[in-house]
This record gives sequence, structure tokens and C-alpha cells, in this order.
Amino acid sequence: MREWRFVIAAYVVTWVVLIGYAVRLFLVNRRVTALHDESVRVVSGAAR
Amino acid sequence: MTAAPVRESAVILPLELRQVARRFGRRWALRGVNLQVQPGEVVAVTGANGSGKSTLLRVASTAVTITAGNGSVFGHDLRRRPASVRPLVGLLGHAPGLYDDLTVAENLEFAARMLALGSPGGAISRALELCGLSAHAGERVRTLSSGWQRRVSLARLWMQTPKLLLLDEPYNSFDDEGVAIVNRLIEEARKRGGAALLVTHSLAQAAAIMDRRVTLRHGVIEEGLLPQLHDAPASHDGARSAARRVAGAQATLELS
Amino acid sequence: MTWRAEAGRVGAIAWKDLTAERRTKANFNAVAFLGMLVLLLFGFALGPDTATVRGVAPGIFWLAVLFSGVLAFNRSYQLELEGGALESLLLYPGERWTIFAGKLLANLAFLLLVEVVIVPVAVVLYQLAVPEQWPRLLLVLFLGTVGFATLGTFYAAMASRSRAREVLLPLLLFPMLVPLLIAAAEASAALLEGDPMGNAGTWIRLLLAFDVVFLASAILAFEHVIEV
Amino acid sequence: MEATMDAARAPEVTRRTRFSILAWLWPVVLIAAQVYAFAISPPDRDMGDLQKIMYVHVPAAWNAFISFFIVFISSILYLWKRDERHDLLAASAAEVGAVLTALTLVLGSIWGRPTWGVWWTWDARLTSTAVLFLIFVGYLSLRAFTDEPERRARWSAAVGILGAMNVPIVYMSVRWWRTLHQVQSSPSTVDSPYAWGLRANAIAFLIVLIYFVRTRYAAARMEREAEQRLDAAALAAGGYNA
Repeated sequence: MREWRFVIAAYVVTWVVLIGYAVRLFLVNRRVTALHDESVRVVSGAAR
Repeated sequence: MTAAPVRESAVILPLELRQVARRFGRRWALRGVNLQVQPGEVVAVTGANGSGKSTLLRVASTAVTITAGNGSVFGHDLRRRPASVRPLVGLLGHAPGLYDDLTVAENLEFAARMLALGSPGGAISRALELCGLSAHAGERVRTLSSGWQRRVSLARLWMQTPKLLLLDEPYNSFDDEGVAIVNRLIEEARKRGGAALLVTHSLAQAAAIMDRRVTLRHGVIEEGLLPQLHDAPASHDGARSAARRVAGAQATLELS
Repeated sequence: MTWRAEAGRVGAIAWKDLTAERRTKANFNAVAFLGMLVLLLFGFALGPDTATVRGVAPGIFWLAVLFSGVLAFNRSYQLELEGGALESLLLYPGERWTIFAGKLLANLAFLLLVEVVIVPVAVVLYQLAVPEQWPRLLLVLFLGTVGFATLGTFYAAMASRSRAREVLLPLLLFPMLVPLLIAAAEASAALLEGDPMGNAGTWIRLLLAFDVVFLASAILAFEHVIEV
Repeated sequence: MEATMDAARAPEVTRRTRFSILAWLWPVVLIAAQVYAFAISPPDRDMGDLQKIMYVHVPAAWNAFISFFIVFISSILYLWKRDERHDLLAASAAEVGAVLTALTLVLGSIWGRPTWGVWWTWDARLTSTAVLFLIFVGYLSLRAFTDEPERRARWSAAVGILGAMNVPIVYMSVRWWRTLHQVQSSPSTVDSPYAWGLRANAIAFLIVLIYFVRTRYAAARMEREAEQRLDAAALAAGGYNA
């Protein structure tokens, strides 16, 4: 039974790390999308 | 080695810049400079602080890479063949570019060895003499005044004998003798079919030697300035047609 | 460009760096002193038991070389950054690898001189007996230093011009040196004991391979790190 | 000024890549692979149920190595072609690779505690993975400390190539080092019922890797394109201190 504690710990760590990185990707994507929108706005503003 | 500038349609220009732009971080130091320098021509570059004058020289010397646009020195592409450009250009920058802990003679010896000069000993003593440095040859550069340090940089240019001189404020911190040395250096280059681009605030000192003047403002060359003084070579027409050619062209930003 | 001209440039750069270094002896003294200090401090940290200290002495010695040597590499480029010398250096004709080779030679000479000072100190402090195979020990010393100087000179070209020069160099350099540290320490330890298992040769070959691989790749890649 | 028109013609990019299929597919595939592996594998005769840690530990390690292989190849391609996309791909793969090596190390530690009785052992694979992690932490710090894009790209390509080249050397050196000091070898080799579970999980991790690297890469591309658009606008607007 003691062995299972380590197995569970390993799988929990794996999922936490993978989901954690996925969240980071989401946040990066959100920041970059905002930057993208801003750049498009600036460029269309300059063209007018 | 002809003294007279060649005036043909197919001249190999000492310097040609086409829509050259350079960015430092978020700041554009140059924003599309077009410039042609003819053989034997001495061009003075003026402009306010931060207008991109020094960057222009450093771009032409390959010390700084081009962000967008392109150029060539004696037909050698600045972007693709910088190694072929380097032996042809000599840059006198803001900083002396010397090693403080070495003596004047040692600095020149280093330069001579880097330039792979045939007879370094003779070249060094000649350069020392021409720049009035003979008495200071054994002194460490750290102990010299800024004017003398710049003379050492000038002596290095003498040894190099580049075909395109790029001088950043060459008259700064020089006395009359120093100014005369600078002008002689330019004259020599001109005789060899070379050219010079000099950034300066003091047109009075450059007046004796320059052929025309261009002004930079916010990283572009200000239009509508007439070529000045004596014997302006065929550059004007050439420059204009070149300007027309590039006017339609887009500054495709090949950002690195 | 001919090979002679390039070899001349390599020599010129090494000569220039070493001359500047000779003029400011303070730097060499400080680095050598730091090396001795590390040896002494490890001695204190490990306690007065001679046998223990003697067993780990090769590892400690190489750590002392690493810690003191890392100071020398940034300094080598610091010289170029004062007074805008790097810009002039890059404007000379010739290949970029000559700059690397010249600086490497100067750094190598510097480190070997530091070792001349700290090896006797290590021998005395840790009561090491000079083994019969001392020429091979010198070979290990040389090969280890070459590898260290190669990567140090290479990474310092970047670290010294980045925003965090003091931290970045060890951060980039030390993980890369793990094989070198293992091989050099193991070979030294084996040779100090008279190489009873006959495995010093393996470590020397590993050191040699490390040096060749990174010398070649650093020379090839150097233009990319110095030009921009 | 003609430059004003240039900005308007700046590359028209409105990509908002989400890779929506992979975004929900990777957790599903990973869970499926884990359930499958658990279902088909009996407890190992030496390690019992601890063997099940292998299904996350080994695929994480393999895929970490794949990421660094991508870094190596993209870095070479960047220095060769000077195409910025190779640099961004290398950076994305390095970031994902660093996460996977960190995961591998933690899992190795969790596995090592009940198996060997220690959290850490100087095992060749574990130690080389640790060194690899440090090398790529250095890579990512260098990127973080360098602002100018071309400089960052060329420097990190050089560091990426040398770092990846060092991996086999590190591995060899640590292995010889361990052999010469005579300790127990790594846990048992993998038999067939375990092999299929391992393969399934490796593929699941590969899908995770692809999703992560592609998403990170798409974000990096979008960021650089937005920066370039802003730069072009600054160039055109004449306000050169934007």
C-alpha cells in the first residue's frame, strides 16, 4: 500500500506540471494576442 | 591610382545606400537613407544630436548591421559581403578604440599586425611622425589626453590607407595641427580614388575640403539641399535618379 | 586571406591581451590568490583529517581552477569593451575565428600561469606525493585547462556583453564543464595513486575528445557570437 | 513621406492559432494511454506497483530528449539559413524541453526513494538529465538577458548547438564514472507487457510535446510579427521614439 503513495504522487506531479504549462501557454497566448491586436490598431491608425 | 574622379555611368561608387534603416531596440536611428558618394568625393553629414549621423557611418563601416534596405561599398554588398567591405573602409569613431594599457607604439604595432602590413616597422614610425606622436610613442594610452588619443586613432588610419574614410566628428578635440592631419588624410584618400564621409558640426573646418553636404533629420536625409562648393561631381543627377528609383520601392522590413 | 596573415592576427591578439595583462598584474595576483583561498577554505571545510582531504584533493583542485578561472574570461572581453576597442577589432580584415584563437591562447597562458602558482600550494596543503607518472599528470592538467579555456573564452564573448554578465557566465559555463570536471578530477586522482586500476588513460582520452569537439565547434560558431 | 504607405502594407497577419483539436485531445490521449498501461500490466516482480511510475517517467525523459534534438536541429538551421522561424522554434522546444526534464528529474526522484531508498542517486541517466536541465536553463536565461532579436537568435543558436553536442559526452562521462565506482545498475529491463504500455504512453507524451511546442511557437511567431508591425509603424510615423 505504501508503494501506491509514490505512484499517486508521480501521476499527480505529472498532471500538475503538464496542466501548469498548458495554463502558462494560455496566458502567453492571451498576452501575445493583446499585443497583436494593439499592433494592428496602431498600424491601421497610422494608415489613416 | 588616378587623381581625377572617374565620371562614367557605370562608376563603381565608393558608397551607395538604398533605403537603409537601422533600429536599436525600439528606436529607429536610420529610417530609409539614400546616399551615393562618388569617387573622389568628400561628403559632410550634418544634423542635430540623435539624427543618426554616427549610425550612418557605422552602418557603412559594417560595424553595425542594417535592419532594412541595403548598400554597398565599392560594389561590395554591405549585408552579404561585409568581409570584403572591411579592408576598404576606415572608421574614426567617437571612442578611440585603443587599448589603454598598451603604449602608443604597441597599439599601432597591434594594428599593423592585424592589417598584415608588409613592413610594420616603417609604417608605424611613418604614421607616428605624420601625426606628431613620435615623442609619445612609449607612453601608455591611458595617460594621454583625449586629443592625443584620437591622434593615435588617426595614425592607425594612416597605416590602413582605406579607400573609404568614415570620420565621426574628426575635428573634435583637435588643435590646428590635428585638423591639418585630418584634412591631409582625406586628401590622400581622394587622390587614391577613394572618398570620405565625415560627420561634423563645424562646417568651417570642413569647408576647405568637402564637396557637398547632406543633412540628416530623424534618420532620413533632408531633401532640397543644393550641392555645395567647388566641383560637385556628377553625383547630383545620379543621386536624384536613384532617389526616384527607390521612392516607389517599399522598405520591406527584413527584420532579423 | 592567407594563412600566414591569419596566424599573424592570432599572435597579435594573444600578444596584445597578455601585454595588457602584464601591465595590470593586480588582476593576475587576485585570481591566483582566489585560487589559493579556495584550496585553503576547502581544507577548513573538510576538517583536519589528512587522509580525507588527500582523497578529495583532485576534485577540490579543479574546482579552485574553475572558480578562479571564470573571473579571467569576462576580463578578457572587458578589455575590448573599454574605449570601444571591440568595434575596431571587428573592423580589421580577416576571419573571426582568429579573434577567438588569439583570446583563447592568452586565456590559456593566463590559466596555466595561475596553475603554476596553485599546484604547489595544493601539493603542500593536501600533503600530496608527486607520483611517478607526473608527466601524465601534467598532460591532464594541460588538457583540462585547454577545454576549460575553450568554453570559457567562447561563452564569455556572450556573457560579458549581456545584461547580467557576472551571473550568466557561470550559469552557461559550469553545466557544460561537467564531463571535463569528472574526467580531469578522476584522471588526476587515479594518477596521484599511481593509476592502480589503469583507468587514467580512458579519462585522458575523454578529455582529449572533449577538447577537440569543443575547440572545433567553438571556432566554427564564434563568428556568430562576436558579430552581433 | 513614402514610408507611411509601407506601414499600411505591413504583413497582414490575423492568425489566432489555437490548435483547438490538440488542445482537448492531449489530455484525453494521455489518460487513455495511462488507463491502458495500468490495465495490461501486472505488478512487477521486483518493484511491484512502483513500476507504474515508468509510464510517466520514461516518456517524459524521451520527449525531453526529442525537444532538445529539435533545439539542436533548429539552431543549426538558423545559423545556416538565418530564418527567424528556426530560432523561434528552437526557443519553443527549449522551453518545453526544460519543463519535461524538470518533470523527469522529479519523477526519477519519486521513483528512486522507494526503490533505492534515496531521493537522489548519481545514476548516469538521472545525472545527465540534471546536467541537460542546467544547460537549457542557461540557454533560456541567455535568451531572457538578451533583448536584440538577431543577437539573441545567433547567441542562443550557438549555445543550443554546443549544449546539445555535450549531451552524449556528459552521458558517457557519468556512465564511466559510475561504472568505475561499482554501484547497482539501473532497475530491470522492460518486458513485453510493460513495453506496450510504455509505447502507448510515449506516443501520448509525443502528442503533448507537439501541442506544447506548436502552441508556444505560434505565440512566439505572433509576438514577433506584432513587434515588427509596431516597429514598422514607428518607422513610418516619424516619431522615432515609439
